[in-house]
Amino acid sequence: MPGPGSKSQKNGRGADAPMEDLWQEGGEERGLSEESLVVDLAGFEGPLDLLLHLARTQKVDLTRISVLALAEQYLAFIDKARKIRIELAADYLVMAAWLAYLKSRLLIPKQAKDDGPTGEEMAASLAFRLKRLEAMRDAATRLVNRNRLGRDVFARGMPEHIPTERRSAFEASLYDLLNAYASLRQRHAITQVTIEKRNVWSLSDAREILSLLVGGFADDDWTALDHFMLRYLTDPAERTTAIASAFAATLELVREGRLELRQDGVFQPIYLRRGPKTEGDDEEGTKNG
Amino acid sequence: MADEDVPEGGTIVDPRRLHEAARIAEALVFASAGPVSQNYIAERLPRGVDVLHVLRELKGLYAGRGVNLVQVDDGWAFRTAPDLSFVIRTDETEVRKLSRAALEVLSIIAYHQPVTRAEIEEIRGVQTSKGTLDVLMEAGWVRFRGRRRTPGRPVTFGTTRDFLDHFGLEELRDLPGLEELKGAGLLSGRIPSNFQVPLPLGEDELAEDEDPITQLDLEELGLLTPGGKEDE
Amino acid sequence: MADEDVPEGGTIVDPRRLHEAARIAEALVFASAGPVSQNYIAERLPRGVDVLHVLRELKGLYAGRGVNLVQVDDGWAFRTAPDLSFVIRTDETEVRKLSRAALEVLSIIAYHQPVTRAEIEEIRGVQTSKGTLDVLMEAGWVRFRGRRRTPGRPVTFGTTRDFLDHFGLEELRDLPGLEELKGAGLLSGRIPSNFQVPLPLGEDELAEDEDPITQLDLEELGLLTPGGKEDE
Repeated sequence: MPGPGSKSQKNGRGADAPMEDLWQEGGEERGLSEESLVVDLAGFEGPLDLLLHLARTQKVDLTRISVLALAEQYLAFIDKARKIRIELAADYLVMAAWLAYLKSRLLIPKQAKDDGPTGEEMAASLAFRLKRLEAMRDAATRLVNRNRLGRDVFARGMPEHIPTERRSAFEASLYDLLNAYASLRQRHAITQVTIEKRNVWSLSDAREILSLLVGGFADDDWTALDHFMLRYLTDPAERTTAIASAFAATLELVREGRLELRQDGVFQPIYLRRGPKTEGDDEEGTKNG
Repeated sequence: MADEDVPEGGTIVDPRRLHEAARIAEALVFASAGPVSQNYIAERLPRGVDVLHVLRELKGLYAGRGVNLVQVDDGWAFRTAPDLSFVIRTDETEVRKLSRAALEVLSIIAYHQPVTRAEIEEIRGVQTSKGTLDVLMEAGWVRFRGRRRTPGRPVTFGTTRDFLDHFGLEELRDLPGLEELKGAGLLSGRIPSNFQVPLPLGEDELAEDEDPITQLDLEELGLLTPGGKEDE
Repeated sequence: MADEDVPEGGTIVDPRRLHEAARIAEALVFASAGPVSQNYIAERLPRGVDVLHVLRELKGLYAGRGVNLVQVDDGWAFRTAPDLSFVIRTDETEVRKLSRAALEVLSIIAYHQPVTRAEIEEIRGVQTSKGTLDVLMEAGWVRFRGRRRTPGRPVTFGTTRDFLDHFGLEELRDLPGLEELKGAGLLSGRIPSNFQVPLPLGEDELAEDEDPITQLDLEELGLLTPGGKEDE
């Protein structure tokens, strides 16, 4: 029931209320101002939306826009965006390519035996699409500004009875049904996902392997970490994980005095050699498998 | 007019203003989820209009109609005329919403038919209570289709013509497939690549490993409800 | 019920009986929050009463009042008069807010139905984000309608009676501007022949080929968005 203290007198929305007020992201800034061509695609919903916006700046009926001029504006916009390295979604680039082609068709006289559509036909189809999109937007505005149930007109607040002609005593919509099915299957699909087993070198694997190898080193013989990893690793997919784990393992072995490390500069190869404490004292840790 | 009680500032008697006040009172009472207090209405009427006068006029206006304006407790409400209760209170049972579990089972039957109960449970990952299938059978949306030619010869379930009618489908093939469920946002993109939505087998076709169900089967299985309630 | 003196197909004109029929219709519609279908009402009126006649009379009777009788598709409902919204609306009344994209998709579906997802995307020039259709279906305004009888049998979308009810439309023909849009060829998917773009260069050569550009051409031209490409 309408609660006391309603202060609704003022916000009666007329049929001419701007659509923006009624949108969720109402009043959102469009990415482009007419004067300064500020490049920002954030506010646009795809290339057609951008084109429509550009076409509106020509301020004429869409059936009479200069498609050539429009194509040029769009291409200029895209160029500018690329210059300042804005990442453009693929469909913006596809549209640019198409418009560049259209431009050439409009500028070059039609060849005698050319089967493809003429530039004029292509231009007409583009103008048509823009006009249609604009028409749908206008329709949406008119729709949303109608007297809406629950906002402008109200239903019986205290219904006494729900009439039904359905013979069945149960109610469910197709949406309910599909939603139930999709979420059920989804739930189970996700619980049943088996993550593909990745070949990962654990730290203890790496340590074990390194310890074995270190035993084989000649005294004072520096060996590049990369180099001896290569001997082991045939699968390139394994290399990253192996190197990462092996490096971590070397640090551990260095701390224990079993290994020495050397690197001549940043990004230079890392060399290993046997540390002072290697001989014989295998008693803890290194081999427990 | 004679027994009008006059509030401070005098009473409005202009018929147009009174009509407007009556419209407001009428709409307020109609849209409210409970009886509306006289004060609440009074606050919303044009200044100087006597609320009681307006409500009494309205009450008189609706007196002979199918809907009456009545005073309940401290407030005003519309009620259908008592003598018409026979039209309103019909024999219909109240329409109930299908439970989540029932919806799930129904959708599995729709998509995976012919399907056995064990298969339904496997897909859902939980046991299906007997009641759930009963509800769907009672609704007339699910039926026994046949029996699977596997050990135990389990009964298979399928949907009915009423099911298609209720959900506005012409045929089972009209159920949206994987791509369409995704496209409509019902399935998210985060599903494994081997995920499939089956194409249901038409109502009258029997699967290769399916035998038609017979009256005998039903009796043997004890699936006939007491009183021979089966429709076909 | 006992109107045996009424000839087959004849209608009752006795004012008392008509008044009784009106009361019943009134009570039936009044009692419900949602639209009540005309058939439902007809079945409950005395035999021989023309339901449409009764409802139209009622509609006229309520036209100037605070509560109006409105038609929604094949149903009838009482709704408060739109000009009184300011009195009834409270702080709690909140209608579902739609995103710009959702609203655009909704109007495309309303004006172009039955329409496939690929067609919606073709009109908007962008892929429909997941969840847009989902939101519209959840609101109960959009539904799966069926499948297009073309290769791939894509699912089509349409609007519901709730959509009409929510936006105060009696029927789809009442969609604002529908006739003009049709007349301008903007709803056909084909480019109307009068849609000529004057050439900036003043080219005189007229195209000999007068065929309108077809959907197929648009696809070849890459004018169709990638939406439809995945349809296996």
